[in-house]
Amino acid sequence: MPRKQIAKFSVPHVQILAPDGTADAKLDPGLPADTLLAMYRWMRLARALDERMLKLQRQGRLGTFPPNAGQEAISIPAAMLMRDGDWFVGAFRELGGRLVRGEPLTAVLDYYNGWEEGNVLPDKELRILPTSVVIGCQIEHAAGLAYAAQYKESGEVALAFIGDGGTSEGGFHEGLNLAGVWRAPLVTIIQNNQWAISIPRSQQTASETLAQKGIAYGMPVVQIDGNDPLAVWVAVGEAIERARRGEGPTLIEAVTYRLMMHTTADDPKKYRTEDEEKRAWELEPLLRTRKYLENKEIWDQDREQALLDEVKARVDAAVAEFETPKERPLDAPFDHVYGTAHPNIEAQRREFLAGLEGGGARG
Amino acid sequence: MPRKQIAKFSVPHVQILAPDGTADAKLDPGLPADTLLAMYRWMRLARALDERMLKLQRQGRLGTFPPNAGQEAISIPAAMLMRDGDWFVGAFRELGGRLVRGEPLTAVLDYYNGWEEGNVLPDKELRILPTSVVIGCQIEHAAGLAYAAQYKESGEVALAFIGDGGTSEGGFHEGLNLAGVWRAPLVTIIQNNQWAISIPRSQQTASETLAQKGIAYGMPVVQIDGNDPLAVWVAVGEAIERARRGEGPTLIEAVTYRLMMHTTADDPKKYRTEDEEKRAWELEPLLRTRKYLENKEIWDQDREQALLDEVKARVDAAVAEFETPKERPLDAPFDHVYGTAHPNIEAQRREFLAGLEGGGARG
Amino acid sequence: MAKLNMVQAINLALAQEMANDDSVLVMGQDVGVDGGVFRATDGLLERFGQKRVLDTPLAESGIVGSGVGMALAGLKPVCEMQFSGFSYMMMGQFEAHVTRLRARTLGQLNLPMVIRMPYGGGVRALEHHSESREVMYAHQPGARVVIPSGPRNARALLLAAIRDPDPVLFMEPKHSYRAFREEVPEQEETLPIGKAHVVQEGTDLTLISWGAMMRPALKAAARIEKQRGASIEIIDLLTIAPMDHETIAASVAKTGRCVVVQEAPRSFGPSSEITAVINDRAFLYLEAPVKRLTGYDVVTPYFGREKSYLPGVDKVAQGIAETLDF
Amino acid sequence: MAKLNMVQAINLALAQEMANDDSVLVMGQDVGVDGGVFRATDGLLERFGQKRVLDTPLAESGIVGSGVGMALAGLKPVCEMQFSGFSYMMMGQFEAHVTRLRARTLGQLNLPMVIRMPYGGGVRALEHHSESREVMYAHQPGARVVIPSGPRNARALLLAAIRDPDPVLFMEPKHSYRAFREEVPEQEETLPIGKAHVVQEGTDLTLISWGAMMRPALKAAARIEKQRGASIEIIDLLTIAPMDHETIAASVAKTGRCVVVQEAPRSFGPSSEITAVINDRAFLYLEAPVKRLTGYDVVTPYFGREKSYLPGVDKVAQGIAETLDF
Ligand SMILES: Cc1ncc(C[n+]2csc(CCOP(=O)(O)OP(=O)(O)O)c2C)c(N)n1
Ligand SMILES: Cc1ncc(C[n+]2csc(CCOP(=O)(O)OP(=O)(O)O)c2C)c(N)n1
Ligand SMILES: [Mg+2]
Ligand SMILES: [Mg+2]
Repeated sequence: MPRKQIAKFSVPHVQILAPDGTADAKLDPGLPADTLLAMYRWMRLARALDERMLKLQRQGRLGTFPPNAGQEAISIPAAMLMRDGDWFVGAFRELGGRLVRGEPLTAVLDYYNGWEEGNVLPDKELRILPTSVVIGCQIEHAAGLAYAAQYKESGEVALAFIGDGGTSEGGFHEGLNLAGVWRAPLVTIIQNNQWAISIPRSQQTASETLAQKGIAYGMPVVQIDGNDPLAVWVAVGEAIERARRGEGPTLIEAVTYRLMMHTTADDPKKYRTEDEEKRAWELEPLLRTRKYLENKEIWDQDREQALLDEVKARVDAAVAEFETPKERPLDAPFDHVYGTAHPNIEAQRREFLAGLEGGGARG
Repeated sequence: MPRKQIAKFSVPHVQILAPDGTADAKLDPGLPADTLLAMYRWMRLARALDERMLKLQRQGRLGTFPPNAGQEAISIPAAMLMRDGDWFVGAFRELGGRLVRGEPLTAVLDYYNGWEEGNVLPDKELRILPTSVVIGCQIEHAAGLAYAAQYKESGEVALAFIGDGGTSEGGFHEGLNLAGVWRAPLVTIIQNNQWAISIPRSQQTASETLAQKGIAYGMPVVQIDGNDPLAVWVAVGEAIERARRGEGPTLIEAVTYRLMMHTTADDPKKYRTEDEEKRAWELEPLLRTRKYLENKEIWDQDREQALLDEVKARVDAAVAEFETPKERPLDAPFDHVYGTAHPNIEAQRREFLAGLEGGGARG
Repeated sequence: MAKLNMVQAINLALAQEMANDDSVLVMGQDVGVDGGVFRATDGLLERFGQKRVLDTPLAESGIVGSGVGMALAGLKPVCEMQFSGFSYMMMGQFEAHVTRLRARTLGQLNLPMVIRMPYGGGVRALEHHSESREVMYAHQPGARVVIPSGPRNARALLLAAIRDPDPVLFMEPKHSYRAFREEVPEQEETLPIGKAHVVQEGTDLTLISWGAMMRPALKAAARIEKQRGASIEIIDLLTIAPMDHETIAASVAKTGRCVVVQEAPRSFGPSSEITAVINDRAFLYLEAPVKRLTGYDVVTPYFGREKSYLPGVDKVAQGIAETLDF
Repeated sequence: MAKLNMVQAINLALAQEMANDDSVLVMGQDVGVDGGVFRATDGLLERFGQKRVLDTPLAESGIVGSGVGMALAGLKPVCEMQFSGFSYMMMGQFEAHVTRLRARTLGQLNLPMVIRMPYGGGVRALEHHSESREVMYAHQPGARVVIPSGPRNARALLLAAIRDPDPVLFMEPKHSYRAFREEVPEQEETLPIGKAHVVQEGTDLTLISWGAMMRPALKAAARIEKQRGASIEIIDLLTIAPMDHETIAASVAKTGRCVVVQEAPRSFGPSSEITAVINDRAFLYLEAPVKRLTGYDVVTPYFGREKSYLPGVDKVAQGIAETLDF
């Protein structure tokens, strides 16, 4: 059928820092050394916490959690680009970004050990939303946060994350469509780590890229190498600036790999080869960032060792604090059903407390 | 930011029959006269029923319904292209297509007069799904129907419809994504009639076209003039053939206009100008189809009058039958909660019937 | 004081609170130019502009989900679901976030938002426009479900809901939208969320209802009072969840008999909960079983058959009489 | 006969019925290569192939909605929601279609489909992995909600559900998945949907529960029987909706006392419905109020606090004792 073409689209791809640590000179944003070093430091800290959490979990000292290894180069640079007042809206694999924005390590540990206390921030103005376990919802929240920024003409932006799997949910669609219609200051980053538990990217959707899903909402799209912190820096930076200028939302696909199990309850051997994993480890972001820093001669083995010691000490301290027994009233949930006390809830609290005393409620 | 382009897309647009009744000679599919005449006859019948329903509604002889005027050139050619065994999955503005597939006029009238009887087909193998009032759901159903066809290797296809407004629903997204992953034989037609009640197309989504939403699911897309039955014929025909050959789903945007009110409960004067409506009436499909037939010299005023008389007679007969009192047990809903009788439901039926007798249930 | 119907009273509450408080906005399908399919938001766009009166795409989950975001950012969105029958598309957001964000953060975050939606039967509408499913929401911890029964309490409760730091699901009995008018004071007036209203005191029987069913309940009570000289205490629930156990228990402890009138299907309906509360709190006072007059456990019939399925005055009167005679 | 746990029994039912009937297929997130996050569908992909064991994208509404389409086309999909906490994303499909297609077409169309999902607490999981919200489904006319309590009835009920011409929501108490084993006959065995099971006859008190709560209920009953020589009739509800009123009423008419143990939040929970049914059908036999031992009306706490929130043996035993002593 002959036809005239009425709209054309393309999906750009950006990689700046190659796996061997060399940067494309034309594209390299030329970040100051202290920024680069801070970025690498956050990556190391996130990795160290992640590794420790896995150990704690295996020792029965922590609950189920989703390891982040391999995805540090996405949320960390993105979070570093944010300003006070911006909203950080994670899914559940943005450990590094959360730390950058100011979430305490102990909060992360509390959260994954079954305590709501882990969602309580030192200051709510940090504007880090709690983990959205139900996938897709957070994109709708982020659209609303972005609308509110627009409403208040505050110049704030919302930065939201979702996985490759999450793009199939209705909430992704509805949230991005709203942001598009509103031209709201929302930057959405798909962390395409190739897997949604056992479902490979190829079975998640038939689209050639995930970035192109943004075409459906009339927004600029870009696919980047998500193991490349410089590409993330440049693409997210551009998107944030566009959003701040009132030019609307952007969808970014960051291509990466989930190096570890989905959560500690998962066994990837059921569905993928060790060979695939091994190849992915060769592309992982910390390695190439370190090489880049070494090439720039602002890093060496001594400094690396000092950093490893430093992050280990921070993690040790956090774990120690986390494991210090705390006064956490068992009846706290009764305090937070509603903002004002209600007699039904208070009656049930009395019943609950009486049961605890009698040992009844514990079965 | 310099970048390499990794994927390119474009949205084609097709119009064959211009509003003045002239066809693009290169694109005209050259349909046989009897097909063209049958098509026009269906269009006239649908229009006549639609107009009569509006009168009946205004006289209190029918409930609320959504007029179809202006959209006949979409569902009618599409339905004519279907085969036995294919599934017709409408939203609620596909009157003509339903009639083509074999839904009785009386069923339409019953349905809009508050009787489930209107959903009961002469033969369920007609495979016309009941109206899906809840917008978006039907696309998910259609994906499943298409999967089932694939499963059975039956060569059947599913044809689904949705409005421009409906494209914003999560169900549209999830259904089309599934169809894409499955490469299921599904043809989805967006009837872009410019309005979702009072929301104009421009406020529904920021995407330049609705067709391009299919890019998100990796499927071929096309935008057509939905007031042009020849463009519909060609585009839907191609898509159906592709689906039958096992080459997967297609998304078609048919650009049209809702000439009347959203439903009889709506007043478009609240949100659009009469001028806009007047201009739309000039582009409406029956007019241009008639001109095309006249240009081809297979139609004239006498035949037109004869057809008008014929469809009027059919509508008259249907209305008469519809208005003939029928035995419709008030307790029928108790029969169809489950396929097997359940004592709770039977007990409630007795209570209901006793209330009817005592006049109690009627208040 | 003006005589307003319920839609006008709702419109008044919205307009007043938008005028009072810049952070209040309304959003939903057709709430702007069209003024809402029932005209509840009529005139707000002209008065408060596009930024505060948002005509949204068709996306129930998106409307509520983005409303959550706005509320987190300190706005007070009043989200409209065009009909409760489409609200199930946002159940994920409601269950996972609307009801929980406060608890999740031990009170650090809260959601000052309202979700309004028309519900219930009796208006000869298409399928999915007639259901009463308040329990699907009310059962969820953290949910607050409010149902007004008349123009004046609708206005007062909606005002309270918007001002509340927590979310409120505000279900409007569409059958009552234009059914009658009441004096509604221009001056602001609120009613507490979580409190039932004793419409009339009495000693022989407690009659409990809410929403559109209050009308047949009141008529039936008047009829029986006249016929038999019975003294009936009438409770308008107003808030479905959290339910006002005190008012119910105190009343039934006094009367010993109770009839509940509910439009929703019987099984797992609010009247079952009321029965259970009475069982807990007033068992020893009961002189007759609690009578539940309800919709049936059948899929809501289309409007051709609908009327006979709604509890009406005769049915309620008969139920009251039977309970008095038990 | 093999000793199986509940996951294995479910797996057996699926495998057997897929072998019996080519139109049965399973679909959901991770049901294929991974065999399901709880391994309920383990081995099915290898045995029945990709066409019949569909690993789907993340799309609860899409899974159920396309399941509706498949069922309309004569297939028998068994859809898995990975956790009940994510099932609210498909509430629109459930409310509008799963429960209604039969009624909508006066029986011309029907949906032979099953929606399986793990629910309930006690496994130290993340948020949204611990809730019991069966009422949100059970209240909807046309819904059938089945909850097994052990391997053997899980297998038998699932087989019956798949064979049924109507949809069944099959909620699996995940705490019981691996908690204990039972002899499950290799040979096919079904149980009727809609019938409760009298686990043990007794004369002094009726104890009703379902799902994972059956275990503390049974233990508490045994303790009280031993302590006090009381004779307790124990009912395993098995089907939540439509509920087996006959069995409940007959039992309470005999015993005059009833305790219900429920994991779900109290208000508007199944035990409220049971109380109302007893109020209707056995009021004059009641010697004590029906005692509801339930979860609380608080947002489900994270697992740090979860355990104290689940009804346990002591609480049930105490409730039984109090009801006997009333
Ligand atoms: C709505 C919803 N459905 C299902 C799940 C269960 N689940 C948790 S993570 C996950 C896979 C997510 O994949 P992806 O979005 O790619 O994120 P990743 O885990 O790779 O970071 C699933 C299915 C969920 N949390 N929410
Ligand atoms: C899920 C859902 N939300 C809201 C509605 C109410 N409603 C009925 S039709 C309509 C507008 C539909 O617009 P569109 O999809 O463009 O179809 P059209 O009416 O133009 O044919 C709305 C909002 C609905 N039926 N379903
Ligand atoms: Mg992933
Ligand atoms: Mg439209």
